[in-house]
Amino acid sequence: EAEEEKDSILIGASRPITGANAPIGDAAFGPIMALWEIKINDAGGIYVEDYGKSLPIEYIIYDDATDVGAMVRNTEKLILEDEVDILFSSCGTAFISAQAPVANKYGMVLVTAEGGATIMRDALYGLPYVFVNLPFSDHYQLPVFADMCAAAGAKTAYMITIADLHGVEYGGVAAMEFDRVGIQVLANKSVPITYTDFSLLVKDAMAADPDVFCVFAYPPIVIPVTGEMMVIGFNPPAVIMGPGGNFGFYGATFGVEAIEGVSCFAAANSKTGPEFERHFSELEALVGWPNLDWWGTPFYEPICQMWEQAIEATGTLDQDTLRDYFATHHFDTLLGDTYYEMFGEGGGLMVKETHPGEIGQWQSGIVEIVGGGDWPGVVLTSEWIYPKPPWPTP
Amino acid sequence: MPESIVTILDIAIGGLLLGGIYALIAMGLSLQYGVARVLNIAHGEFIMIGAFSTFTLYTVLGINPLVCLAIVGPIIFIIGFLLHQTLFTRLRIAAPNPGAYEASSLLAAFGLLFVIQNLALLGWGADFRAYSYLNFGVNIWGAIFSANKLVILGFAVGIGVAFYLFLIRTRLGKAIRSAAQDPQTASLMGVNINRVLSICFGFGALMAGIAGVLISMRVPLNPAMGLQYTLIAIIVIVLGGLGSIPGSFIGGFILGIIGEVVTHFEPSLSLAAYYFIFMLLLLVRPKGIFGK
Amino acid sequence: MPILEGEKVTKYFGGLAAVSKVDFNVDQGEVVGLIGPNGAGKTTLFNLISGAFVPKPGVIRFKGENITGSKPHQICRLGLSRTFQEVKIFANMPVMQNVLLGSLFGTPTGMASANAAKEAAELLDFVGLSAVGKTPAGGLTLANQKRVEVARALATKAELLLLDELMAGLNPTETAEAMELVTRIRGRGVTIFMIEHVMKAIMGVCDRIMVLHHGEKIADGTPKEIATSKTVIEVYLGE
Amino acid sequence: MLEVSNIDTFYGKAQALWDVSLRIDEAEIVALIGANGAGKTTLLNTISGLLRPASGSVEFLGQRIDGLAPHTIVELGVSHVPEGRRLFTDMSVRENLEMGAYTSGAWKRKEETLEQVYQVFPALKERGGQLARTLSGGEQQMLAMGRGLMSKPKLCMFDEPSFGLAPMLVLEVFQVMKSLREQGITILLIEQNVRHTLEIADRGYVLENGRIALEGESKKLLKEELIRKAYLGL
Amino acid sequence: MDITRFKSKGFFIPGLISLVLLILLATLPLSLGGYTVVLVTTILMYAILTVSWVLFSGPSGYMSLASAAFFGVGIYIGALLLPNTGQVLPLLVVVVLGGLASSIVALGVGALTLRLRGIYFAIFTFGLVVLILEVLNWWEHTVSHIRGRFVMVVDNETIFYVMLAIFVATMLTFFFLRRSKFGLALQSIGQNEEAAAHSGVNVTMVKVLTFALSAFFVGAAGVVWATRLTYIDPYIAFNFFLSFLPVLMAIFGGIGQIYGPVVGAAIFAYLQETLQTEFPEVYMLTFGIVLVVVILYLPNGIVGLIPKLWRRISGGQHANT
Ligand SMILES: Nc1ncnc2c1ncn2[C@@H]1O[C@H](COP(=O)(O)OP(=O)(O)OP(=O)(O)O)[C@@H](O)[C@H]1O
Ligand SMILES: Nc1ncnc2c1ncn2[C@@H]1O[C@H](COP(=O)(O)OP(=O)(O)OP(=O)(O)O)[C@@H](O)[C@H]1O
Ligand SMILES: [Mg+2]
Ligand SMILES: [Mg+2]
Repeated sequence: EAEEEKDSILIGASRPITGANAPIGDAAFGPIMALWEIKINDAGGIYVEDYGKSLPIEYIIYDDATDVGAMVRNTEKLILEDEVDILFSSCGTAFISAQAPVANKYGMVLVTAEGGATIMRDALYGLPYVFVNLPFSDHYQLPVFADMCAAAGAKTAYMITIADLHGVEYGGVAAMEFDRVGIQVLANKSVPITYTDFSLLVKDAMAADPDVFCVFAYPPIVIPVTGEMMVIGFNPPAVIMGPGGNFGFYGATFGVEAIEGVSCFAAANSKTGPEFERHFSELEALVGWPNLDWWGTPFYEPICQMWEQAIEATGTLDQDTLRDYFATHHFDTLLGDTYYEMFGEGGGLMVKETHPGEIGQWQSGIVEIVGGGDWPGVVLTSEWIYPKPPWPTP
Repeated sequence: MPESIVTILDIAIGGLLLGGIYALIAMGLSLQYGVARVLNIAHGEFIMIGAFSTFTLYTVLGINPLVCLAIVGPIIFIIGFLLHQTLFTRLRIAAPNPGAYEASSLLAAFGLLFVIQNLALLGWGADFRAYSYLNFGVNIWGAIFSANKLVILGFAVGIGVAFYLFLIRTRLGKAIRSAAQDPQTASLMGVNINRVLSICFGFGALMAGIAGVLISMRVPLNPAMGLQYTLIAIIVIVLGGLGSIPGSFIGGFILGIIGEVVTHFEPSLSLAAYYFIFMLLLLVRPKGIFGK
Repeated sequence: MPILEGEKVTKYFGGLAAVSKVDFNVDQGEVVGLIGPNGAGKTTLFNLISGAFVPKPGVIRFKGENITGSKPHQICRLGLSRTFQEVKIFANMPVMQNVLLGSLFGTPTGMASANAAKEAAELLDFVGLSAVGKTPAGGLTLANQKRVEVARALATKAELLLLDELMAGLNPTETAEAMELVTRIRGRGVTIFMIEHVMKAIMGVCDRIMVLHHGEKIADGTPKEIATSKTVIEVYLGE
Repeated sequence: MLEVSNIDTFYGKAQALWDVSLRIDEAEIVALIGANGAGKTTLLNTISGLLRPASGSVEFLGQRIDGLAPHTIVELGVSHVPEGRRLFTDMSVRENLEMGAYTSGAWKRKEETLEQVYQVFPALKERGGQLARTLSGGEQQMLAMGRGLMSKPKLCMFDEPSFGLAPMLVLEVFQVMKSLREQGITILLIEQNVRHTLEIADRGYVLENGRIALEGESKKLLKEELIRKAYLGL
Repeated sequence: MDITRFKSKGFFIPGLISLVLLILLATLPLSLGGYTVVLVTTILMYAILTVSWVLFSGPSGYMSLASAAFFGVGIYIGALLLPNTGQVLPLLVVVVLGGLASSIVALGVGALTLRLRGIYFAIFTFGLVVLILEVLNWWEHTVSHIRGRFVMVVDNETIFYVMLAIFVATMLTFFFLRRSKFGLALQSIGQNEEAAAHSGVNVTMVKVLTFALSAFFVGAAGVVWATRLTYIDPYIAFNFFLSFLPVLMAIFGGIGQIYGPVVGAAIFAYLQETLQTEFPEVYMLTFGIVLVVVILYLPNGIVGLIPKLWRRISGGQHANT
């Protein structure tokens, strides 16, 4: 009966409106969601065959205050009480890991956004409703980066990693990849999230004199570490900061000239292609400033595009039908031909061939795409500068 | 100079620099809890407000962060003073005994934490805000430290010493100390106890605000950043001995140095080590280093 | 026969010898007074006997048993109970429950609740507080709070009772009442060791008096001997 | 000098003082006598502003002071040496004394007053730098009294100053009272040592269950049957 | 910090009312189903935490901030013994084991912290949460190399009923403890520990045992909670906010009455959930204001209102007659 009166597609999401992850939520999937609502509803909605009409989308967004418990509760409320038609991803690797089994438990399709870790790979076999969008660490950024470093002649690497799932994941995979290409890992220093003083660590790194310096942590760590490096003049040939280096505010903090040559994880920029130029300019118009994020948003816009295409193609909001569509079809998105590698009877992981790029580098005020895989879709927008130029002198 | 000496210098001075900020925020909380009996769990929120205000003043109006000290400090003092006059004084008068006041003021402080954080969120948004200021190296006997940290240390020590002298030497300072020990008797001496406690709370807020101004030169800001500083401040005031302002001051430096030493050996356990050493110390000296 | 004995009992606070090599004994059935200037170490000695502090060095024996190092609750259950100079009552609990606690936990074997309640009621009557059994103990006057402490201590079936300044702050009439209470307690067969600054009281009820000064025992004798002792007059009594 | 008229004071719902009136003239010692819990401390606390009377009035030098905050009342010249000494135990002896002179008028003259107080209590001078809590009981009491005098009060109220003191010190306290009166300070004194108190006081009031039961010249009170029986144990 | 003013007063919940409430609760999944079950499960979890906290901290006056540690231990036991790859032991056995594990931690901490009072005890117990978290985190990423653990997915009804059972056990324990000799001893410790010891109370034993008892229920609830979270890492398991929440909820509800903590937890959880979902932008603001208003105008917590209202109602009736 309610189906007759259906007048919108309900999309639910538990997002970190407050708490430690709020800045990341604001800078990544958040703007994409906002943009999509405007676009779809301006165009009159998505046509759903079952209802014989176009339905506008409507968001129900709950704050989880960056607390996994609250996120789980919100997700269950969205599914059970609000009976949303689409569940959007929560923010953060641990959050996605916890949300995936919950969504799966209720048979809701979940296409994930900010985060993803290799431990999900095994779990995916038992999570048929889950589709992971952001690449895992070994799903090409780190292999690509290791190859780049080796090709440039780097011999040693030093890592600072955050003591959580993300840091452990990236630190571990990077160690394997560096090992593969013959780069010696001098140290992997793990630091707790609440750590604030990096002077000693950076000095220790400088004393080790590595060719490659990696900081696999979040902005609250990435920014002070960068500051310390400038202070003591620690300027190794390659510096990668992620995630954090991929956000526009990283440049704004120090002034873009200062961070020239810092590398980060990045997928695309406006020069990657006309679609990307549209993507970035639309975002700029929305948030009011340029250069929001060069890594995440190109992977998140496709989430919206795929939902739109899947609903239009299947003509339904039925989760099982949609799930099968996601599992078996190719989509045409910002990233071009986009589809999932399926894990047995379980969920899917976006194939690496969709990635236009993996590694970026700050050059003249923006992040240029300087490293990627070896398939046709890859577009590099600039050469990798190795060694990176020195920090500015005060 | 030999490598090892530079490393020791790095650790020692690094610890002092880190300790400076701890000392500053702990002295503030020490005033609020040790004297005014408000375990102000929202202490870090005042730090956050100080930091965000400076960010805005600096990036929008181009006001030098050090000048911001003179602007932000007094404003936050007034906010703290008024908050105490209205909210906490009322609770104090209504409370049947000091213990009940501590419980109710803690709860109210929690309320404040939520309110301030949310206001900051509405005002500044959730994004990371960061700028960099005085971020260049200064060489001290071969060890290099950023200028902004030295400035922070300078202010922390300056404020700490000035405040200590203020407490020891001046009439108001003595009134504060006596109020810390026995507010009722202090009032029998002629101390306007409500005002003095409000001043203490205001001073506490002021120190948090100043710490915020200084911290903003180095770390990215976001509305949820406060709590971690509150927790450190609580550790320090307990470590130093409740109600002992010099204890908080020295305790801050001790914690800073502990932090740096552990970081030198195993950074991932630094936080664990803070707590471990702190808990161990409590077991040996159940009332803190300077507690009586 | 001594019910309580101490040998070379000593306690330092930092560098200060609050109690220094004090030998003492209290015989079964006696009422012994303990006097001395403020800060002489009297309360500290009581704290040592009741197990709040452990003498170092020194040995304390109760009923022939070495209780040095025993916990307060163990000592209490052996039959040694006390009151406090700064009253320590359970302020928010009814007077009755204050006393009940003593009979429930302080007796050697613990007491069944029904018996304990009966016992407590009897003791409240004994100290003259029956009327206020249900009021929170904190609401009583200081003198009555001290009586609650006495009743609570008696409820533990104490054989030896330590009384720390039971009569401070009482006017002469009230003091006389308190002296009468002490005599009645003695009548129950309880040995008493009491600290007091009120000379009239201590001279009136004690069989023997010990004098502490700077942590050391400087005199021990009958009230008469003490009242006329030159040293005691000099350091304590005055004139 | 002080005129307490018909006050009722409550703790929550429990009434502690009933229609109490009391008068003190310049330069006299007035004794306040009563059994434990009679309401003596309550009366002092009401005068000094720690408690507010529910009805009635308190006038000091013609000015109504009931309802004023304690710190304002001290400024007017009423000093209260509270029950149980209440020293600032972690401050030095000298600092405790200085706190006594906290009122704006007294602060300026504190050095001078300090000397006067040291004359009354020479022991305090020797111990100026010592922390208050390391003093002996008697010295602590001297300090509490000295602190009360530091505000240069016109009226000084003492609440059981000899509480818990060894006999020798009790005598000293009474000596001090006498010498203060000689210096012209008006005194309201609560003491359990009733005989001694009435011997040095000019007049006395007897509180019973929160009500004034008797009042009059000390000499007369000493002879009253009620006093002899209830307070002197005769 | 003196919390003993919120002391227990004799209060007799007629067994009937409790029973009716219990039956209502127990049949809830059948009658309402869906999200209500999830919400009530959450409320029960909060209530268990709060009542357990009050069980020890209320009478003893020792403000424990260890709740998150006990809860986390339970969660971890749940994650270890109920992994998504197949449970090692039956759910109920794991629940008991989780409770026991928390109790053992509590015994150790209790024995260690005997000398600490007031805020020192509070901060020590809080430190425990962080210490376990950090050491465990370090262990997981350098020794065990396990970055996170997926937990067996359990259906909502089972989760609800197990949680309900733990809740009932907690309440019964709370109820009978308060009336027991042991409860009296605990209360006397809160009022004056020294006097209690000198009156024959073995204060060490009473404190440590009650602490361990209160930890049991929290740990047991943690196991159940793990199956709701479905994914665990040290940060998720040892969420230190959960150390403060029981304190807030208890004071919010009022500690004077036996139902205070439960009412507090229920209203608190409901309020939090409603505000967080309905007004995500200003939920903290509203929440904070509600907290401040409650503390300003309802010093005895929410349940302090009930006698007040009751008096007004019954007083009104008297006025009429
Ligand atoms: N816990 C403590 N820590 C440090 N010093 C203490 C402690 N308890 C007592 N003292 C000191 O030990 C000495 C003896 O104190 P004690 O309380 O035994 O004296 P007292 O004879 O009972 O005096 P009074 O008659 O005034 O009660 C004093 O100098 C006192 O300051
Ligand atoms: N804070 C309080 N709360 C409730 N009742 C109190 C309080 N203080 C005193 N009372 C009650 O008020 C009455 C008068 O007490 P008050 O202390 O004034 O007596 P007092 O004459 O000074 O006695 P004492 O000789 O013991 O000092 C007593 O019944 C006492 O129990
Ligand atoms: Mg004594
Ligand atoms: Mg009195």
